[in-house]
Parts: sequence; C-alpha cells; structure tokens
Amino acid sequence: MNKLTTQDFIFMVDTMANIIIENEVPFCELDSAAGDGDFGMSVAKGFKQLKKDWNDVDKDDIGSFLKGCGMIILEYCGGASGPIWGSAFRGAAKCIGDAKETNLQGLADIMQAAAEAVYKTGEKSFGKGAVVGDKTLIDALVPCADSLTASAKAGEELIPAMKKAAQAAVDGAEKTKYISAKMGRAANVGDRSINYPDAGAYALGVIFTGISDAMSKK
Amino acid sequence: MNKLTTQDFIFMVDTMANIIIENEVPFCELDSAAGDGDFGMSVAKGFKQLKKDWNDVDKDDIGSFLKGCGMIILEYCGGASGPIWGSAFRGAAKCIGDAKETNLQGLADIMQAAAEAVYKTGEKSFGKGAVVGDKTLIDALVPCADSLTASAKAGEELIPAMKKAAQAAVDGAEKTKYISAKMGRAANVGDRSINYPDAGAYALGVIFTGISDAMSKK
Amino acid sequence: MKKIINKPETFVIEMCQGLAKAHPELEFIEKHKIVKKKEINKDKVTLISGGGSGHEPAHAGFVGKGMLDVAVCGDVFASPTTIQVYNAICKSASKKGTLLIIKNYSGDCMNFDGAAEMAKEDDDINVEQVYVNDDIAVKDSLYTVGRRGVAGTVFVHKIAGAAAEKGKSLKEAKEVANKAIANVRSLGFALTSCTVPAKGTPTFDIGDDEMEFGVGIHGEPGIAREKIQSSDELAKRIVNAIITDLKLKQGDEIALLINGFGATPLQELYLFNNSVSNVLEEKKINIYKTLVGNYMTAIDMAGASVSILKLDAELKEMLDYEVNTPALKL
Amino acid sequence: MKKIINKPETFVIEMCQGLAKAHPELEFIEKHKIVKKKEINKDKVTLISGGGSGHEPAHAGFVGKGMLDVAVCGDVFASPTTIQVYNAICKSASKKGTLLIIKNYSGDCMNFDGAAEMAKEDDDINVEQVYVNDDIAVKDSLYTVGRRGVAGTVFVHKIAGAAAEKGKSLKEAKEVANKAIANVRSLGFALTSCTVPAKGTPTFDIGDDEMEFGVGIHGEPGIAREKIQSSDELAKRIVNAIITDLKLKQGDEIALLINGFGATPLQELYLFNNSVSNVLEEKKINIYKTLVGNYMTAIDMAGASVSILKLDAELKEMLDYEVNTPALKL
Ligand SMILES: Nc1ncnc2c1ncn2[C@@H]1O[C@H](COP(=O)(O)OP(=O)(O)O)[C@@H](O)[C@H]1O
Ligand SMILES: Nc1ncnc2c1ncn2[C@@H]1O[C@H](COP(=O)(O)OP(=O)(O)O)[C@@H](O)[C@H]1O
Ligand SMILES: [Mg+2]
Ligand SMILES: [Mg+2]
Ligand SMILES: [Mg+2]
Ligand SMILES: [Mg+2]
Repeated sequence: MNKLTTQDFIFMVDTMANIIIENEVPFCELDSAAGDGDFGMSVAKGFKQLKKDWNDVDKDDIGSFLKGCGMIILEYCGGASGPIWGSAFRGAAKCIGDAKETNLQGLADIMQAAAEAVYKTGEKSFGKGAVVGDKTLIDALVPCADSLTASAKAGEELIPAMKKAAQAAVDGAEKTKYISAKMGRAANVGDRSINYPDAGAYALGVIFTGISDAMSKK
Repeated sequence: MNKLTTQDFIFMVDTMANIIIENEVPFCELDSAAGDGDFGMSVAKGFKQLKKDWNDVDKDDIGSFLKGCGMIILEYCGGASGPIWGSAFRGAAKCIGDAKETNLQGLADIMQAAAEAVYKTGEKSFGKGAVVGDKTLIDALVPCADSLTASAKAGEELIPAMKKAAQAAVDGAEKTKYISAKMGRAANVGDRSINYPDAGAYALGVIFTGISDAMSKK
Repeated sequence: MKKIINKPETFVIEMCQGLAKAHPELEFIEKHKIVKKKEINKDKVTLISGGGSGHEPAHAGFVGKGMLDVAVCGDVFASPTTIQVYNAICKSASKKGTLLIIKNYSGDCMNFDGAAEMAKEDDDINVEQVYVNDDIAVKDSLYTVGRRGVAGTVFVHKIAGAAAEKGKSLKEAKEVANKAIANVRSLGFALTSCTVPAKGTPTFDIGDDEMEFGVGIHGEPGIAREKIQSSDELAKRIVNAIITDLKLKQGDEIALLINGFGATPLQELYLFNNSVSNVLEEKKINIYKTLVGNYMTAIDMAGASVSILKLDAELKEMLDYEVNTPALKL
Repeated sequence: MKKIINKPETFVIEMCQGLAKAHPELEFIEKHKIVKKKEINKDKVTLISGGGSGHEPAHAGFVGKGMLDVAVCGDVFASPTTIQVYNAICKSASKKGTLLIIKNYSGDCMNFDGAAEMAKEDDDINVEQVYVNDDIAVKDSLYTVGRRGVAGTVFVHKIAGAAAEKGKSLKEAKEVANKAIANVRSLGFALTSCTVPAKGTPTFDIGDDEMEFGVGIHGEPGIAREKIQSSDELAKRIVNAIITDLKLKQGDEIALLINGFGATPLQELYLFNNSVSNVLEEKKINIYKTLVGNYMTAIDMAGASVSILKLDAELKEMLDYEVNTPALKL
C-alpha cells in the first residue's frame, strides 16, 4: 500500500478525532503546567463537533474534505487552537486541491503546507509566526513534515515513513521540555515553562503515533 | 477563711479574665458546633479590655468594682455576650452595693442576682428570659448559684462551698449536651445542637472551677 | 487560613478604613466602628442597621442615598455592642426619628434594643426597631427565638431606605419595613465552610461531595448535611419551599435576590439565577426585578441563597426608587 | 470540584442566560455566545470585547451604556472562535465603525484579528483593534509575545466606552483607548488555584502557606511561588513595582482598581485597598477614583490584583462619564 485515497484521509481524520476526544483531560493537564489548562477541551470541542457534523462534511475529494474539517475546527475549537488547527487543515486542503488520491510525496507536501499555514496565522497577528524552538506545536509539526519529505525523496514505503515521521513529532515534542516558550500563552511565563513539554507539540506526537499505528493495522 | 473582701473579688475577676483569655480559641470551638464560633473571641475581647483598663476601674468597694467591670464588658464584649455578661456583673454590683466585705451568703446572693439580671436581659428582647433547660449559660449559672445558697443555708465553709458550686456549674453544662437549644443562636438549629454542650454554660463551668481552685490555693 | 490580611485583631477596622477610602462620601468612625454618610439629612427618618462583620458588602456597603444612613460594625460574626449602637443613634439623629433594622439574632436584638432604650431614655431620641427573620431554614416555633435574618435584609434596607427618602414618618417607614419583612423569605446552602479570621480554621468540616442545606450566614448548621445537588435541583427545591412558605400563586409578582456567600463567583450565581428563574417561570410567577451578586456574605463561604420578596404596588414603588450606595445602585 | 453547576458542557450558556434574565436590557444570542445590548446605537462607534469565559463579570457584565456594546464569550479560559467574533461584529455594526478591545493572548489576538479581517473583506465594516497588555508580571521582550492583558482592561472598556458615547470617531476612540492602555499597569497574586469546570481539579497545586506572586487571570504561573505575605507587604511590593514601571511621581493622579479573582471576599479587598491606598498616600500619589470588587476574575481563584491608571485631563473626563452596566455603574 503506497497510495492514500480520500477514504484513507477520512479514516486518518476520524482516528485523529478519536484520539483527541479520548485525550481531552490529559491534554488539558499538559496545558496546565505553563498554559491555562484548556488545550484538550479546546481541540476536543472542535473535533466533537466534526464527528457530530460528520455526515454533512463534503467527502468528494481530499481537498474538499480537509477544508470542510478546517471550517468546523475554526468555528468550534476555542482558544488559539481554532485559528491554528483550522488554518493547518485549510492550508493542507489548498495544497492537495481536488485530488482523490495521493502518495507519500503528496502527504509530505500536505504536511509542509499545514506547517506553513500555521506560521502564517501567527505572523498575521504577531508579526512573526512560530518557528522550531519557540515551544509550540510547530516543534512537532515541522520535524514530522520534514521526515515525510526526506522519506519521499529516499523512496521509502508509506507506512514505515509515517511511523518515522510520528517518531520525529514525538522527539520534537520531547525537546520542548528543555526550552522556554517564546510563542503562545506559555511564553508569558518564560523560563517557568521549562521541564514541561508544550501541550500542542506533545499532542501532535500522540496523534501522529496513533494514526500511523492505525494505518499500519489497516 | 470565710470572708470575701473587695480584694478577693478583684482576685476572682482577675482569675476569671485570665481563664477566659487563655481559653479564647477552645471557647470559640465550642460555639462552632451549634453557634457561630465567636463566643470565645467575644468574651475574651471584653476581658482583655478590662485588663487593659484595670488601673482605672474603681476598686473602692465590691459593688463599684463589679459595676465598673460590667460597663467595660457591656462596651467591649461582642455578640450576645456583651449584654448578658454585662448585665450579670451589673446585677451583682447592685445586689452587693458599697459593701467592702461579704460572706458565703453574700456570694450566693450575688450569684442569684447575676442570674436574675441575665434572665431580665433576655426577657426585655424576647418576652421571656432563658431558664434552666433552654441550653444557655443559665444552665450552669443557676445550679451554681443554687448550690451556694444551699451551702450558705447549711452553714458550710466558703471554699468547699465554692468547689461544690463550681461542680454544679460543670454538671449543669454537661447536661446541656443532651438537650436541644431553645434560646440564643443555637436555638436556630434545634435538635442539631444535641451532643454539643452550650458554649456559655461550659465556659462558666471552666471559669468557676478555675476560680475555686485559685481561691483554695490562696 | 488563606486571606489577604495583616492580623485578625485589626481586620474589621482596616476593612472599614479601606471602604471609606474607596467611597469618600462615607466616613468611618473608628472609635465606635460606625460607617456613616458624611452628611446626615436631618429632615428624613434615619436608618441604622449593622450586626457582626463578615457579611460584606452588608451592611456598610449599603450606606448611601436611598438606603442606610449608618452601619454599625461588630467584630466578625459578633453583634456590635450596645454602646456602639447607642453612639450610632446619637451621631445620626434626625428630626423625624430613627429606625433600627435588626437581623433576628439574640446578640443583635439585645444590643440594638439596649441601645434604643438608652437613646430614648437619656437623649429623648425617637427610636423604633424592626426585626428581619426571613430564613425559612429555621422553623418558627413557640419554643425558639424565631427565624434568623439573612439576605432578605437587603430588600428591607432598600424598601425602608426609599420610604425614608420619600419623606415618610418614622411610623410609616416602620410599617413599610415590616411589610417587606412579612413578605420576604430566604433559603440557602453552603458548599464549603467559612473561616473566621480570629479562629483561623474552618467553622465546620464538610466532605468533598457534601453541602449544608439551609445554612445560616454565619456557617451555622441548617436543615441537613447532604450530598451536593445540581443547580437545577437546588433551585427547584428552594423555590418550592419559598413558594409554599410565602403562599405564592400564579401571577404574583416578586423581586428575586440570588445572593452569594462570599467565595462563590458571579458566574455560578448567574448560572444559578438561570435555574431559579426557570422554576419561577414554570410556576408562572412574575419576576419584576432580579439582583445577582454577593450582597450578604458569610466571609469566604462558598454557596448561595435565594430571597424572594412578594410585591404589591407600594413595595414596587419603593423598590424602583433611586438608590446609590457602594454595593447597590439602581 | 465544588460548584453550583449542572454540567460543564453547558456552563457558559447557562451562565449567560442567567445574566440576560437578570438584566433584561441585554440579550444573549446562544448560537454565537454573544451578549449584546438589545438596542444597538448606530450613531456611535461600536465597542466589542470578550475572550474566554471565567472572568465574570468581565466581559458580559460590562455591556451597557458607557461601556461595551457586545461581549463575545468563549468557553472557560478559551478565546471565542473567529466565527463567533465575526458574527458579533456583523450583528452590531454602526455607521461609525467598530473597535475591538482585545486582551493580549495568542488565542484572542488570532481569533479577533481573523474576524476583523473577514468583516472588513466580506462586509466592508470598518474595524479597528486595540490590545491590552497591562500585566507587569510578564516581562516585555523582543522574544516574547508581549505582556498579558488583565484587569486593567476594565479601565480601557470604561474609557473607550465614554469616548464612543461622546460621539468620537473610530480613530479618536482607538486613540484614547490606546492612551489608556499605555497608562495602565497591573500586578496580582493568588492564594489558591482556580478550577476549570471541564477539568474538575485545580489548575495548580499550592501549599497552605504559599502564594503565586504575579499570577495571571487564568491561574498561569507568575513571577514566583513564595510564602504568603501580609496585606501591607503585598501592597508595598505591588505598588512600588507599578510606580517604577509607570514612572509615577509625586503629585500624579491615578485611578485605582483593587480587583478580586473570584473567591476572595469583598472584606479582604477593602482591607487590601486600605494597605494599597496607604502606600500611595505615602508616595504622595493622588487617588482620583477607586474601584474595589470582583471585576476581572479567574473563576474561583482566591487572590487579587492592583491596577493603576495614570490620568490626564482627557482620561479623567472619560472616567467620570456616566456608565450603567450590570457590573459597573458610576
Ligand atoms: N503562534 C503559535 N503558533 C503555533 N502554535 C501555537 C502558537 N501559539 C500557541 N500555539 C500552540 O497552541 C497551544 C495552546 O492552545 P490552546 O490551549 O487552545 O490556546 P490558549 O493559549 O489560547 O489557551 C500551545 O500548546 C501551542 O502548541
Ligand atoms: N437569652 C439568653 N440568655 C442567657 N444566655 C444566652 C442567651 N442567649 C445566648 N446565651 C448564651 O450566649 C452564648 C453565645 O454567646 P456569643 O457567641 O457571644 O453570642 P452570639 O450568639 O451572638 O454569637 C451561648 O452559648 C449562651 O450560653
Ligand atoms: Mg490553553
Ligand atoms: Mg456566638
Ligand atoms: Mg456571634
Ligand atoms: Mg485558553
């Protein structure tokens, strides 16, 4: 299996939603250390709504599906997560367009586009978006996307590449423990965020690991 | 020793003040069960002020001394305790007048007058004063006064009579455990005051015991 | 004990000083712990209330145009002394006499009554008293001292304050205050205990899943210790109890006070107001006016009470009258 | 978790409904969680604020004459979404344009900015934004996102509200709001944690003798975890820090806000006001106006903050202007 169809994306987002909803409380707890403790709730809220409106989401092609998801996330995820996750999905949608099938390279491009969209969202409000080392979910998203890009270039298989990328996200999240936040709410507490991983980055590690596991069992 | 001089009364009130001040917190705790937890503080406040103004209190005769104490107590004891303890002291003062010396019979009369004054204070505000069984300090004060009166009649010695009277106060306070309050703030909680002694009655038991001990060691 | 405090002994005085500093139209007389209007209007009935401290903003926060002229501040949860009240009466006497609004507690009754007697006898001041007894948690019976006065007192201050401001006589002001008292009922519950600063530890112990139903504003026990109920369940139970006691029927008009006990935030009080208003709407009782907030607190207790004042044309007129005090402006 | 609540999922909606029921001049649009004036004045600049819920009475309690026209309510401590804010802008547009007053948090900035962009592009509404960043607990540096917006926001609402009411243009209202922002500083401390209803357990653990100095209004960590200090010590430290940051000098005139975080009762806030006012008096800084109360809370956190607004003639004029909202009436 080296192709990803619209159905695969639907399956991946569904898996993602389930992981987020299951982890609502732990994700909140992660955000308590240096943030305000609502991260799990904020993302879960959007993904719960997504599951509720699931039948109404356009599933004609990958792009329409991801855009539909992005709009619900923007409307229902609270806090910083709405614009960030919403823009990631919409950026990804724009990148893949009306394709109904893609491959590892396509997935890598989608993830790069998502990371780019998150950067732009931050840039619009703060003059500069988050980059790796600012202690945000970018610290997991960018290594993950880069790992996919490298795997595609090296001609690796899809599933192992996804597993490797998930591990890159986990490693990126782990690194956020040792730095102090420069973006997001946690930046307010400066060095006191040290020793706690960024909630968003950590969550992406959990989510990507879950998705690659689920895909490998398919 | 069968006489009580002005000096003895000064000594007894001083002892009383010390006991009250020492027991401020435990007396508050007693009042927490069915009352509002301030009894210790309220009485201690008046007696602390009394000790502060000690040198200015008229000590010419027993009556003037007790009246002087009563005015300070009325002015500085908070809650129900100001009017109650104030009236007790002023009632006692009126009874003994400008005598500089008295005996067991005189002490008994003073205590009866104090109890009567407390009754009158309640009557003025509530149409009826507290009687034994209403779960107030009357449940300790009246048996104490009655014991003194009986001892005087029986021609007993002063100190043993005071010890007996103190025990009567303690026993009276003990009995308040098994009844529900009909007067004072604790009356508001009715049967829920059962199992807890009345704070005022219990305090009188402690105070009279302390005074009779101190007098016997004199 | 976690409080913003210097030391318990000076708690009440520093608090009153802080209040007077925030509201320059009021003055605090430290010697007698009295908060009063700087300018006493000699041509209207003077209104005095007070009681133990710890119920802030009651009572000092209700001193101002259209409510009280003086608040007498006792120590925390302890009635002010007879001498304090006596001084309050003397320092605010008007040509029309003085009405004391007393919450029905032994200590308050004895001290305010004693002070009234002194002012009448020694100073020829015309003083009358009313006693607020709105708490239906406490059964009224021949053997007891009657019901406690709790948050419904705020309505009595408001109504009597308007009457005085409108130029009513002492007799008339007393009558309308007594009408308000006859028509107001309250019932509350606590989720946590309060902590009296001088004692430093909670007044009562309570389990993590428990509430004290029918609690008093000093953390006194109420009707029963129970498992916590939802906002809707509490609302139903409390409103029904008050409806029965006040004999409210369809179409009656009421004023509603959702009162917090100190540590319960406004968000919960508004949520609780939603529950309470829903029950009243179901019963077709018309809510003419609603107050939501911390009006008669029990230091830092978490919990709330509901007070309902049954209205007629006169009470409505008094309720609508302008009021401008630190804690109530309409 | 001890709260008056039905269930966490409906907490914000029920609370807003309860607020609208208590204040019939306001309406709550449930679909977008917006609390707005029933009648929008089309001839003045529209003022919109909001943010996560849990700060009550902020922001819905400041909707009314002389302050906000609309408050957009997020979930507890979570910014409202772009779509919510966008709808608030559309439903309250006036001929003079709309000013968004945003507390400086990533989520709020992104969502309010995104909504402003949508309203400008799609609906040709004239929208401007100001960002409140008064919390001096957070160091302002090139590497961070700037200071947090906390209780000083209440002054910004008040000042901008008066400017709008006086008929100023959007540009002028924005300017005076920015002047208020430039002149307001805050610093606070927490004695206990808050508990987010959805989480159900305290956001942070804190010892019985500890405080969080410099805490944020979401229970975020501040400057340091320390042993509790007395009211006077806290006042000295906080006032001195603000004086330094604001460069206040003898004779300057200020407005003072002693703000409670939710569970701290008014009595402690007044006592704290006494301590704070004493320090300011010593420094010969003139207190023109004082507000004491729960204005910008952190759910049920115990603690308080001090906000100081340095005044000039224009800010004084705006501060004195009539205001009539549920939570602030002057
Ligand atoms: N500028 C940014 N760019 C990318 N991610 C960000 C940015 N700011 C915050 N984040 C992410 O958002 C997470 C917090 O989300 P959430 O708790 O919903 O927002 P809030 O801070 O408004 O409470 C952080 O853990 C971080 O990963
Ligand atoms: N009518 C009364 N007659 C005699 N003693 C009374 C009466 N009412 C109350 N007491 C006594 O006063 C005590 C409570 O005093 P205190 O705590 O100072 O008053 P408060 O009830 O105002 O808080 C009770 O324990 C009881 O002994
Ligand atoms: Mg967060
Ligand atoms: Mg008591
Ligand atoms: Mg008391
Ligand atoms: Mg948040």
